[in-house]
Amino acid sequence: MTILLALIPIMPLLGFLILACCGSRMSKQMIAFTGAVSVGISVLITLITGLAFLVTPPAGNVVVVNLWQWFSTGGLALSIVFRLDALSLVFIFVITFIGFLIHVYSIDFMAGDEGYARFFAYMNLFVGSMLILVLADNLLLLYLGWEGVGLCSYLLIGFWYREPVNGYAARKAFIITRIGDTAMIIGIFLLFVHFHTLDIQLLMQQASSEWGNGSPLATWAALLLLGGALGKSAQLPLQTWLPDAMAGPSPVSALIHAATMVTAGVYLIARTHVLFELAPAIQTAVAAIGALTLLLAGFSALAQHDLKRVLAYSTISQIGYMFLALGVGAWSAGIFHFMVHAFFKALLFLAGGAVIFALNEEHDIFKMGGLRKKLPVIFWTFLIGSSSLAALPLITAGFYSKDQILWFAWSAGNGNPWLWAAGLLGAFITSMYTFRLVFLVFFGDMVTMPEHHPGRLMLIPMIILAFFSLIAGFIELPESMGHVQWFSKLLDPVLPAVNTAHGRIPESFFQLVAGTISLSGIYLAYRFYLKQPYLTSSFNESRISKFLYKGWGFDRVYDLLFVNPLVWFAVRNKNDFIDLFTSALARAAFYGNYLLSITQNGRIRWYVMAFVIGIVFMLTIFINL
Amino acid sequence: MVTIPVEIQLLFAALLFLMGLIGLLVRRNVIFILMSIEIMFNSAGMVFVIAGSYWAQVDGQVMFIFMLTVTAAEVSVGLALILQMFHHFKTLDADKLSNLKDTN
Amino acid sequence: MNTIFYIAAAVALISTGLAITGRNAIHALLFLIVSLLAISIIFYILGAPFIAALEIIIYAGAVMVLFIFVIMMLNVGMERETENRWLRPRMWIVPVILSFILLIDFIMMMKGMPHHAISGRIIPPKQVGISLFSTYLLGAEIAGMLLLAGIVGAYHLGRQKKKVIHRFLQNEDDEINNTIQ
Amino acid sequence: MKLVYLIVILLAGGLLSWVTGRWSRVLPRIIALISLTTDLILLLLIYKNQAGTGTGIWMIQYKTEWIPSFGISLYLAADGLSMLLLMITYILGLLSVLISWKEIRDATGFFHFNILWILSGITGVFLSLDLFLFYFFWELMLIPMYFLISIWGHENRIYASYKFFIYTQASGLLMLISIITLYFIQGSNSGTYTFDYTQLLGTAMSPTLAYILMLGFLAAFLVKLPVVPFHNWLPDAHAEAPTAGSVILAGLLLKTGAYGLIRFVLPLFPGASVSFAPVGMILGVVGILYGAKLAFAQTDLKRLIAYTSVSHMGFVILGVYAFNEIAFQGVIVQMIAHAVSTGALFILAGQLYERIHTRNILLMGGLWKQLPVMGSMWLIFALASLGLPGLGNFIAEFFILAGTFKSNILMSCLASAGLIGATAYSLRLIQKVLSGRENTEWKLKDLSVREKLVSASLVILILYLGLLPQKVLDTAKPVISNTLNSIEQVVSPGSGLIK
Repeated sequence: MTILLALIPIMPLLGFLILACCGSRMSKQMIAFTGAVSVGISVLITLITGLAFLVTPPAGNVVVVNLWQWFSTGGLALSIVFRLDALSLVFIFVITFIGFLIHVYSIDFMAGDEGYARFFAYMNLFVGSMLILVLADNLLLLYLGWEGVGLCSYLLIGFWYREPVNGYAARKAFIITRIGDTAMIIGIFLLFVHFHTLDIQLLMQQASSEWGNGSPLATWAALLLLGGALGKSAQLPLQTWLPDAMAGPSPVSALIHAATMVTAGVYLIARTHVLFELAPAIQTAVAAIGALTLLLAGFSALAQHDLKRVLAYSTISQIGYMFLALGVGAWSAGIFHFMVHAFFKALLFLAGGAVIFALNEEHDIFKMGGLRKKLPVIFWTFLIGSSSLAALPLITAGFYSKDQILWFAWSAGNGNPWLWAAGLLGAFITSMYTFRLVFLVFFGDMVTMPEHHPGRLMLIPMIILAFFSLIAGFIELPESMGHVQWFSKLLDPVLPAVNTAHGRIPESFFQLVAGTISLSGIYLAYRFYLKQPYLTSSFNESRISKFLYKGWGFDRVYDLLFVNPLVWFAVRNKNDFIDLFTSALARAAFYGNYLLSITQNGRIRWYVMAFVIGIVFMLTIFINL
Repeated sequence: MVTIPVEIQLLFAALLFLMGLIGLLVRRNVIFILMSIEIMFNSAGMVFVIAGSYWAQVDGQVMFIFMLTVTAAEVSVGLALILQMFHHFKTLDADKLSNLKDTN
Repeated sequence: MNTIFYIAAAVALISTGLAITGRNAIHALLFLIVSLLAISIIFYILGAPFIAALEIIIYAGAVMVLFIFVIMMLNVGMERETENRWLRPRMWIVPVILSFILLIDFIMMMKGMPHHAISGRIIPPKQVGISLFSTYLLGAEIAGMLLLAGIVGAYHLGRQKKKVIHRFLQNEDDEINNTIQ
Repeated sequence: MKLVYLIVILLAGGLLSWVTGRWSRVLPRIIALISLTTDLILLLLIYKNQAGTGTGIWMIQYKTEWIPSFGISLYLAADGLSMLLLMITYILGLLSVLISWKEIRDATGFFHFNILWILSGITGVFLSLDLFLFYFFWELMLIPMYFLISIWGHENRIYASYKFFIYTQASGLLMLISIITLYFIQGSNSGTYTFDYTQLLGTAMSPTLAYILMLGFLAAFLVKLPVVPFHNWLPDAHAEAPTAGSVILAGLLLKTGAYGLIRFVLPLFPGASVSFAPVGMILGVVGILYGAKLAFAQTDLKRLIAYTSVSHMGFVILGVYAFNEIAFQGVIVQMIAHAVSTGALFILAGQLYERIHTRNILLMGGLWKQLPVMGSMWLIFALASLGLPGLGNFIAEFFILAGTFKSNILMSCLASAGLIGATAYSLRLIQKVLSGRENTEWKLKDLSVREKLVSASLVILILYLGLLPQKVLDTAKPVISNTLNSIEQVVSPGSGLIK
């Protein structure tokens, strides 16, 4: 079983190696087969290990497989070790399962693309790196996976490399996440210097025994790790890269920029939750950042025209919910929302990708409409995903996960009504922009006729995901309805349970409020975008819409503050002003040579004059000495 | 008997030398340059003779004779060069002969 | 005797001055000869009759005649305009100032000498000859070799080579020849 | 004696290829390949039987009189550090012969003579334990490199070769002054005048004098490294040199500076080094950030890569002056990893130049379409240069920054910002060269088998360094603890500087 665990990340990496080395000489079928099957085997192994893990929990609820010693020097010994516990189990399940579905989807979606082998190679590399990230036993191996997924994200955003815009978007994504990563690696240095180990479990034990609650070192460590999480998960203030990252193919957006990679920050915080518990200030900051991000991104999503950009802002917003959950100490609620979000957001991206595919690369939602009849499967799956995102009460998984977060935002130890209110407002906006999409794309008049019809390989994954978007919620039901706690029980050995403080108001009241809010958002979207579309156009023209469309102007501020001055300095100083000093020396030597060679004019009388002046000079000096 | 102070005699030699020097610096005609050099040589020799006479020694005069040979050799070579120069460049202007300069 | 010395010195200085400022080479040479004659008188007064004789014979005689020959050969003695063009009054300033400083230096140097008049004892040519061919024998031989080298050098340099024509002129000649042919 | 063979084989091979270059164009190449392979095999043999004639940290040593009246001896010795650097020297040497196969067509004999003589000079530098001998080899590698740049370089080669020569020669002379002063001080202290490194260790002198002498050594090493105010020769020399020259310059010549710091400056002047450490660290950080900034702005491909070297070498000096084991290990891994990654980038730039005859990245773009294999190579080594985990440079930079964090948190944080800069310039490089639209119409052939072989071996090396660096770390460990001990003896043990 332990060896099987190692095979989970190795299989996709193997697929990557095969595709990278011989991809150019393989047929399309072979490429698709290698790409999908390597991940498929991982799914199987994950299911086997997962079942074994659930049925007969191993000692200490962890499975560890030690591959080889990475290095050991200067008081730091690290090995390539994979460690499976309940938290990583949830993640590897989501990664391999959704990854596999998206691979299958891509077989059809990417069929016409010349970079077929390249695409599958990158996707496999991504799945492998992401699995390394979540299975890593020490922070450095985690960082390896962390950077690996960042790289794949970069490569896949810029997959259609012929468009310079895609290249810029990819660069932006990599550099901004790298800023967060740099903070994270400094945090790793801090932990290493104080504990002389990077093994996560040891670190957490030592931190809780050596650092007191709220000690400055713990605060710094948590803050620096949070920096990494913010970059990767596109939270304030490093959120600007994700909307641009939609330049990549839709399956990429589904897998990397919705389901898995962007939630790596959530994973990191959950994984090092001990540190965050030791630093209450930072934990509060996590909650505040989450609340703020979910609002800002939600409002921005309302003003977007590009289907995928709406979904991108929605992703930022939903990860904001997860951060909110983590920040109030509702660890398992955050992870639960991650899992549910992975299903419905991947579904939305795949369905959105299918719409774009059908409309021949049309991204603007205002040029879509009335597709309900023409693309029924896509419509129904999209509707299910949207309902789940909008947290339609009772039937969707999104309702249960989001409701749990809202409840804990109020009732948990770190929670307060403000966070709850922000979450509630966010939920309202969420259902509004989600159904804005649904109404604009699938209802109303037909604007553009669909030209292609998605194949079966694209539809089946969507149907499976739709199924999970509906039923995934039932493994964790609130106290007021059934009180199922399979999910949080599973995570119990890893993540501590929530300590509720403000428990006077019954939970069912909150569920009622949340459900009403969600439905009223849908209704408002219905009034706005289907019944009175003229309101929409006047809203689109307004200045506030432009502001929201630009994502609250973060890009401009960053350009003005950081990018432009640095680029200006770099370009102005391209030839390195230090070189001026050295070339000034050389020029002085040349000038001296020029001066002296003037005197070398070949005239005897001039030489004699120099002679005489020299003699007069010397004689005068010597006599007067 | 002569009772001229030695300073006066040396001053006279120095004046002659300086005149030769001025001539050397000012004239552009090579013949005059050569003549100025002769004047300077002559005044230098004169200092030898004055010194010999001052110490009542013979060596000063011997030195003058040596100097004379040097002058003779110099003048003969120098005049030959002047001939060649005139032949080649059709001028006696010393400043025209500036091909030695650094070609920058 | 003192008067004669001063008169001779004055003559020598004046004629040297005229020689270096003269426009006409022949005239300048003649002034120079006058100067040399005056100097030879001074040598005589200083008690060096042999040197006085040599001064007249070799300097005023041989060397100056050589100069005159050359000037005659080149036929440049009468070019007043070129000399005028070459000699601007401005050009005299710097050399004169330099010489003046040098003169002051000389005077300063002589200040420290013990005050002592010249005896003027005559040193006869015989004594000079004996010294030249005993103490300074090696010097005399080297001087002879120097003269030999001077002769050879002067001959070699002064020889008129047949085919020495400037290369530009040569090309011109060739072209002319070509056109003629 | 085997150590002498290492040098002699290269010198003789160089002469032989010069001579045979008259008759054949291929023969010199083959001779160069054979002599380098022989050296590599010999070195591996020495490494395998390291329990040889050596004492202490030296795996093997050889000493004989050279000029006894001046106390100059032929004293060669190898420890782990020399071994590692020599290995990478011969590997890069082999590769640079291979990559010049098509590029160099004129005077191949003299070309390979120069290459082999530079390599033998580098070998000598890495092996010498006699300061005079060290200086001799230090100059020996300089002159053939000057010829290499000035004869086979690009358009502006004369300017670049002069600049290179004057910089390195002038700084080398400062080191010579220091060497001679040290020689006389030690001689007057002990009565025996000698250039022997082991006897010069621990020479007693006033701290001020030690500081000044150390500056003399530093001048040579910091210019070679190079450290920021003295780096101006590097972009010109790297950009104008032929590919093999750039590879050797970036991969090996720069390492001699770092090697000199570790081998000579720290052990000879431990006290002065400790007081210089803050300055050294600042120089390192400035180098990292400023080099990255300059690299970002360049439009000449080889100049860009050259400036990344400045940035990477900033890490080396930063790590050297952090004075702890992990940082030192990082320095050594960085030396090797940088040799591989930057060497590979220069090789790729050379291969690209052979195809499109320009180094201006503004004229490139969209090359991935025609050159997929080469594009992947560009990608891998650009990623290595930005410090992607799993590749060698990451291990090095992680060690250096972690070690620096122990001794100076601020410097470590500032230097970490260099990682962002590295990302910016590496990605710009990739984007300008590989992606976007074609700015110029070219019909290009992808890598040939020979070129693939070269690239593949470098990829394997960089992956090996990134995933299995333990062997390298173990080899370097004795040297590091030795150097640290010598510093620890000077600094009071309880000062908390060394951990």
